[in-house]
Amino acid sequence: MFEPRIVAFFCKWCTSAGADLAGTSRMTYKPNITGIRVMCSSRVDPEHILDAFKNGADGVLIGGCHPGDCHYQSGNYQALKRVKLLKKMIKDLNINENRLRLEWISAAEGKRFTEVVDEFTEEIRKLGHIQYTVL
Amino acid sequence: MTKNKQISSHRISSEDVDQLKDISGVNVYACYQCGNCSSACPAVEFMDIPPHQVIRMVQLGFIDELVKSETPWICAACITCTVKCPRGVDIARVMEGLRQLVLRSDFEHGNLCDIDEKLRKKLPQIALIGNFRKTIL
Amino acid sequence: MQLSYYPGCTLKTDAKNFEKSALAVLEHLGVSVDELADWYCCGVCFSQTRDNLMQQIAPVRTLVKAKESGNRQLLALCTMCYNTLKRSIEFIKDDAEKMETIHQFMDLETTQFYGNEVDVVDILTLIKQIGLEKLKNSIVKTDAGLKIASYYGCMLLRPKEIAIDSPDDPVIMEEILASAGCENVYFPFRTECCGSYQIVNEPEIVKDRTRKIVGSAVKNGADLMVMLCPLCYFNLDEIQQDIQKEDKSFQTIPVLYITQLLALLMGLKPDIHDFSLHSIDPRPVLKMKGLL
Amino acid sequence: MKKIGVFVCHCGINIASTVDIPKLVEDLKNYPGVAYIQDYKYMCSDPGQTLVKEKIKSEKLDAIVVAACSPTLHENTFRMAVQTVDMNPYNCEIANIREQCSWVHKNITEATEKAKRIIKSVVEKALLDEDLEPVKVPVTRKALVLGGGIAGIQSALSIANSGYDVILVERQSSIGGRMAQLSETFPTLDCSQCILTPKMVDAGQHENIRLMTYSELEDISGFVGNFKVKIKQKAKYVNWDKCTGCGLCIEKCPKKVPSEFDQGLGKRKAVYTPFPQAVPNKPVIDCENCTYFKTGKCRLCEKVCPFDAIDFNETESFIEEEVGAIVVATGYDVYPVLNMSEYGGGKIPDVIDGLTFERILSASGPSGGEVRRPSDGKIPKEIVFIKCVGSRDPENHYPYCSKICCMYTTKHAMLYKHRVHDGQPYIFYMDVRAGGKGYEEFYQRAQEEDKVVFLRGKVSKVYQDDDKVVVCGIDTLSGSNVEIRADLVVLAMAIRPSKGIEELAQLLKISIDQNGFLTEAHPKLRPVESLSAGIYLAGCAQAPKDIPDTVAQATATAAMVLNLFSREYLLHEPIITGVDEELCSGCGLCIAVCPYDARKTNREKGVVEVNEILCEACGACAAACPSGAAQQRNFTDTQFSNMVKAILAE
Amino acid sequence: MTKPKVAFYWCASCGGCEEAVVDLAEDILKVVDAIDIVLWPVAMDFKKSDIEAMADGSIAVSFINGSVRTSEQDEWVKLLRKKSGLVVAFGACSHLGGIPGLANLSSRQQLLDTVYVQVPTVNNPNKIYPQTICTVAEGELELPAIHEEVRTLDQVIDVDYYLPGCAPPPNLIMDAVLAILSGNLPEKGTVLALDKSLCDTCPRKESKPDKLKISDVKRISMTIIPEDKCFLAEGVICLGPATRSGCGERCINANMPCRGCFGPTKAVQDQGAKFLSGFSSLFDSEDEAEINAFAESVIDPAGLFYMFSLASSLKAKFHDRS
Repeated sequence: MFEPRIVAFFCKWCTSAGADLAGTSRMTYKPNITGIRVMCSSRVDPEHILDAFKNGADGVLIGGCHPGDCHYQSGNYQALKRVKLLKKMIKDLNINENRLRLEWISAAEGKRFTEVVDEFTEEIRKLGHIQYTVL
Repeated sequence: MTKNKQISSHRISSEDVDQLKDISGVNVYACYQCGNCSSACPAVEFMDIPPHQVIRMVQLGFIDELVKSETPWICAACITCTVKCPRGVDIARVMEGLRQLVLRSDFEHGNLCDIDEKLRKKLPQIALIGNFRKTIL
Repeated sequence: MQLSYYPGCTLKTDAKNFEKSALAVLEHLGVSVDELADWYCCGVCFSQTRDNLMQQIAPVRTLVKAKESGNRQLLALCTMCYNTLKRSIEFIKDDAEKMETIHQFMDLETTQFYGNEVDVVDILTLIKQIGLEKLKNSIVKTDAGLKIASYYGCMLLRPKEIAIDSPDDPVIMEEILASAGCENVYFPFRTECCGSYQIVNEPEIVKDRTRKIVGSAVKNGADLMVMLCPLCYFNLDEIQQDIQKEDKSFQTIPVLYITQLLALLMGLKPDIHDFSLHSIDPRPVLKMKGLL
Repeated sequence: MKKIGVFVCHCGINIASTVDIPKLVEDLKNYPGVAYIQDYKYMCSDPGQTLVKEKIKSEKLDAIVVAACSPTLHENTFRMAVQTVDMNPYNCEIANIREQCSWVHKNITEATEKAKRIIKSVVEKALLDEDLEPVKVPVTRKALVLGGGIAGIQSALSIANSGYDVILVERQSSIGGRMAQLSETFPTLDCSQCILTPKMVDAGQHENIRLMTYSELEDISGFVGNFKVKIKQKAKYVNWDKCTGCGLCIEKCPKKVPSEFDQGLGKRKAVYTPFPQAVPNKPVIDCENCTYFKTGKCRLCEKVCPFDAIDFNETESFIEEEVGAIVVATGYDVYPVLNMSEYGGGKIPDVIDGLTFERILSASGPSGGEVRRPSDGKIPKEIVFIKCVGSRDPENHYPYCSKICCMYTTKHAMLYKHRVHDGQPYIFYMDVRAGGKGYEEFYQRAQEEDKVVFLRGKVSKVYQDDDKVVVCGIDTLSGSNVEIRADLVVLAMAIRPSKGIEELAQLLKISIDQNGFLTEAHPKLRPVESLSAGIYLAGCAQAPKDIPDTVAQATATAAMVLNLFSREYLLHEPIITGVDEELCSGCGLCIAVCPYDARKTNREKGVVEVNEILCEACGACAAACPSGAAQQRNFTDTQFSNMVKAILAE
Repeated sequence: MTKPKVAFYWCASCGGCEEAVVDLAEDILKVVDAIDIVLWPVAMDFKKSDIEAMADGSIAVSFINGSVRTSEQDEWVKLLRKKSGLVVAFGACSHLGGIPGLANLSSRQQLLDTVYVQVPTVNNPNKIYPQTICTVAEGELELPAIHEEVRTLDQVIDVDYYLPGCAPPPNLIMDAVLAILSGNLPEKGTVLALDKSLCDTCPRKESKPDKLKISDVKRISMTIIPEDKCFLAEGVICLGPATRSGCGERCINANMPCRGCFGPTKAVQDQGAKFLSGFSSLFDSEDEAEINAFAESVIDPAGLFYMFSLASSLKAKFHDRS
């Protein structure tokens, strides 16, 4: 079975804490995802996301605080703006836009964290390996 | 209004309520029962159900009782209630909606022959036409 | 200033004196109006349903005619007409879908109407637009010492979207009358409904209202009551006699259209007033104050 | 290349049971940059920490990666530990292989592979981590309190009593605020002035409090711990250094004007103190009404003053001060009755607001506490109170509940009944909100003992009829319209933040909500902080509240201020986003994304500069920077790029 | 003393870079005086065999413009690499991939279909595509093959320096030539232009508000742009903040926003992604529906943000359409 490789960026205050909660609660989820902890989802640069795709990531997940809950007031909206436009652009670059996902997961949503990860992993699995040629 | 009434989710979100909402376009759930509409209504003394209770009954789905009520036919569409409402509920439109519910079920409320003849001869057109616009579909 | 004029049904019959006096006053103020060549009933009572666009065809037809006339402003003297036409515009403007549906019902009209091309105006606003100073200068009877109760009724004030002034505390009539040299009498029921078309079904409502409104104006010392709405006029004038029949202590007060009073103050010839149309004869008061 | 030490924790069996630690260690041994790797059963234990410290020294490690539990738990532990062996704490990184790996995966091969990816990516980060020092911010241990009502007084006294200097700024010539205007207070009915004036005197005499009345904040710059403020004192025309407050000038002043303190019911002079117990008890000349200022003649006050304190040439003056913290306690205004035309507000003299009724009830008020109505001085026998006037009315006025009206109106009706035994009070209400200690009992007492008639419904109209004020309302409980021919009508008007709050908020760079009240940092957990560090909120400027709540919140602001002052320095996370001036072109794209206004263009140099103290290290600007000049320290683009590659490397 | 041997070669390019050399005007005489041109296909006739015959490293410097997308270009650049001491990627196409690099947004087959079949003015009912082998009376001819991907010069051979721009401005060319002649050379791999982005030298920088925010995106063709206002502040997409300066602001002075031909600054790998990040941050809204509408209003983001740097920024060609 194709095992997708997924890079994730989790904000320290909400999604990473939510992932920790999933762990503390001994929930399980697919191991295809590897997270990078950032201070805020607004730190995630589209350059980092494309870096992941260029290096063979089959999917990229970004987790931030729910709207209105951002530790930095508005960082999650910055992430939202960037991801919206980036999804449009990667489609033109011939990358399936569903390989990129932004989710709001709070520190209390351990269960939701596992659901999002499992669901995203399965979606990427269906999409298969990302296809590209190194120039 | 002393009889026990059964309240149920079925009644609260019945088709009648939906139809009334469609006709009037009013969000009756903004009402917090301050009674200002009734307090300001020039014809409330002639009504069997005061306007604020009409809104309450719509919230609870008591449409079958409202369509039997005289209140919508007493209402003169002066819009005082709407202007007075602190919550932006357009009560006058709800009244129109109730009239329409009745009229659209093939029931006409107004009748030229019922009018006192002496009065009829004196009445200006706008009184007669206005009345029929509200009582005949 | 050139504007179109929409009379409506009652101004050609029971409210002839309103039309005649209003047009005379406007002419005296240097404004001529073009009566729409081919007008239809406005529908009288604005339909408050959201889902039935058929009801809007009557007012829209008239508005189409107004647009065709080429004048931006359309004067509606009758307040019922004002209310219906103005609310129709509010209801359809900026809603292409509604307009499209309404146009589909109208075969004869070729002009497209979108809602923003015509401004419906009432005579009070128009007079203010002409200028209170100009009005003041046109008054010849400046020392009549009249105490006037201005009655607004509903149609010019409600709902808020079409109100010509504050729905709670309007001042436009008082401003005009003050400019014309009258003393204003404030009375608490000046914006309350007269009972409207319920005169047909429930005359008792109108009786009750008239008793309150007139009673309050009299109590506050008014010589005359003025207004603009032909239906209010009928209700408040005609019903006073009925009340007096039942209650001898009830004190009546003559009711005039505001334009009749202005015409008198301007010294315009009295034959435009049709005093025979009045149920409570205003002539004794007017004579006493030297206006006749 | 830096020498990285990797320390893999078993966490008992918590990690070791799903991650094949020997294989992990074997596979990572040769990863570029890994100079040393060791596993241990409990890395966070004392022996574990000792092991880490020893190896840092013996292996001459430049940075370490501890592969263990979530950084939330032990990042601080290990960062403290490495400092003892002179490693910069920011060279210590945690790889979370427990919560985000061993606990959530079952298959050993998969979990081991994932742990490897996690550790490799953190090694990549550590390779480029720089030594960082916390940004040290000095603290000026002096507070500024804006507003001299009960909130400001309470806050100032609590701070001053702890030994710190406070500047208390008040717009009026005396402190005291709204509470000084009140008669008795609910639910205990103790006299408002009796409990307030001792506190006013305390504040006036406190050695640590500098009172600046008749003054306003003019300008502010700086940031938490280091604000620079400029305060304007308006021209008083009375030299307060010379004035003893003897009151002779007031006595002789020939000009009388309505007293604002008495809500226009009583009179004051053109030279005046707002009320007899004023603190400071020194007068000012109201130049708008002073005969001399208007006509050039009079100067009676000047003649009678035994101390030569009148100075018609005085001008406004400014002082500049440095403060470390600011408390905003600017209070509320009453929504004017003029806005209620349907209730005859402003037209009918016997339709008044609740605050005016407080003055009527007050023993020190214009009628000496006798209830007399404004129009003709008659004692009202039928009195109507209307609640929610302007409040809870999103269509025409304000959508929010003003919170205090339920209780004070009940109190009004009760006090009225105590004064006028044969009078009848009525209260029109929509809901009675009596949540508070002793409040419900108070409300019950008004109904049972004082026979206050509560009518549930709104009043649609109020009009004058002869000498009566007719109130047309509804009692929705009986379903009938009611009419009361009253002698006096009291409107419980909405309260809103004091005039000028928008300008003040703009000046302080704090936000206001849709209703104009100041916004707290978090509605539940940070209710006394503003969103700007070092600025705290107390009283009705933040939301409508009664005296107990105000005092509690004001005391809490003092706790926040003292907490700030208890520190020698404020330490600020150094992982801020800096600017490489060699690369920055001053394009400014980073500026608008900063939620803290920490970045500004230096137009002269053509670059963006960052205020490291304001920066909270979210990194939004680093992502927004299109030229790579803005880089978050230890979260650089290169680090992320390497981390991503490490995760994806086969 | 023998003059240093210099080669100019062109790959997939428009010819503008050749023009740029000619644009040196009188200065070109100084250059020609100082060097010995051994290859310049646009101006003089040399044979490939002439170059092959030269000793390895005997050409002092080769200036190569254009991106690499055919087998012939591939052979030529490798040959020149072997024979040259220094190789300079000349102009945006060889530096970044340039406009030809945008071909990487499509497959070769799509491109051929478009050019040889789908274009309305083409009449090719038998769908005849260009072939590499062609038999004519004289025998079999071999034509170069078009690659599936377009590459920058440094994706094919080792490159020493980069002269950016579409085309490089004469002063930068002159500076580069003089530096090479004098042997006064910077670190290998340097882009021979300024290090800061264009905003640094932009004549409109003073018009930029303190806080740059936009509420909608305007298209140049449908907007009247004031001649002295920052394009971004007006809502017009300008790649200035993400583009290396040194071009002489030729576009800005012609009231056209920057399109990014100088490529990113040295701290940035991916010009398009970086610009997208900064640009989307400008949008002044926190409403999801408005943000969606904003994203939708940016027409062809890939084409705009990567107009010149697609091949160099992405370093990969994706064909992940599913």
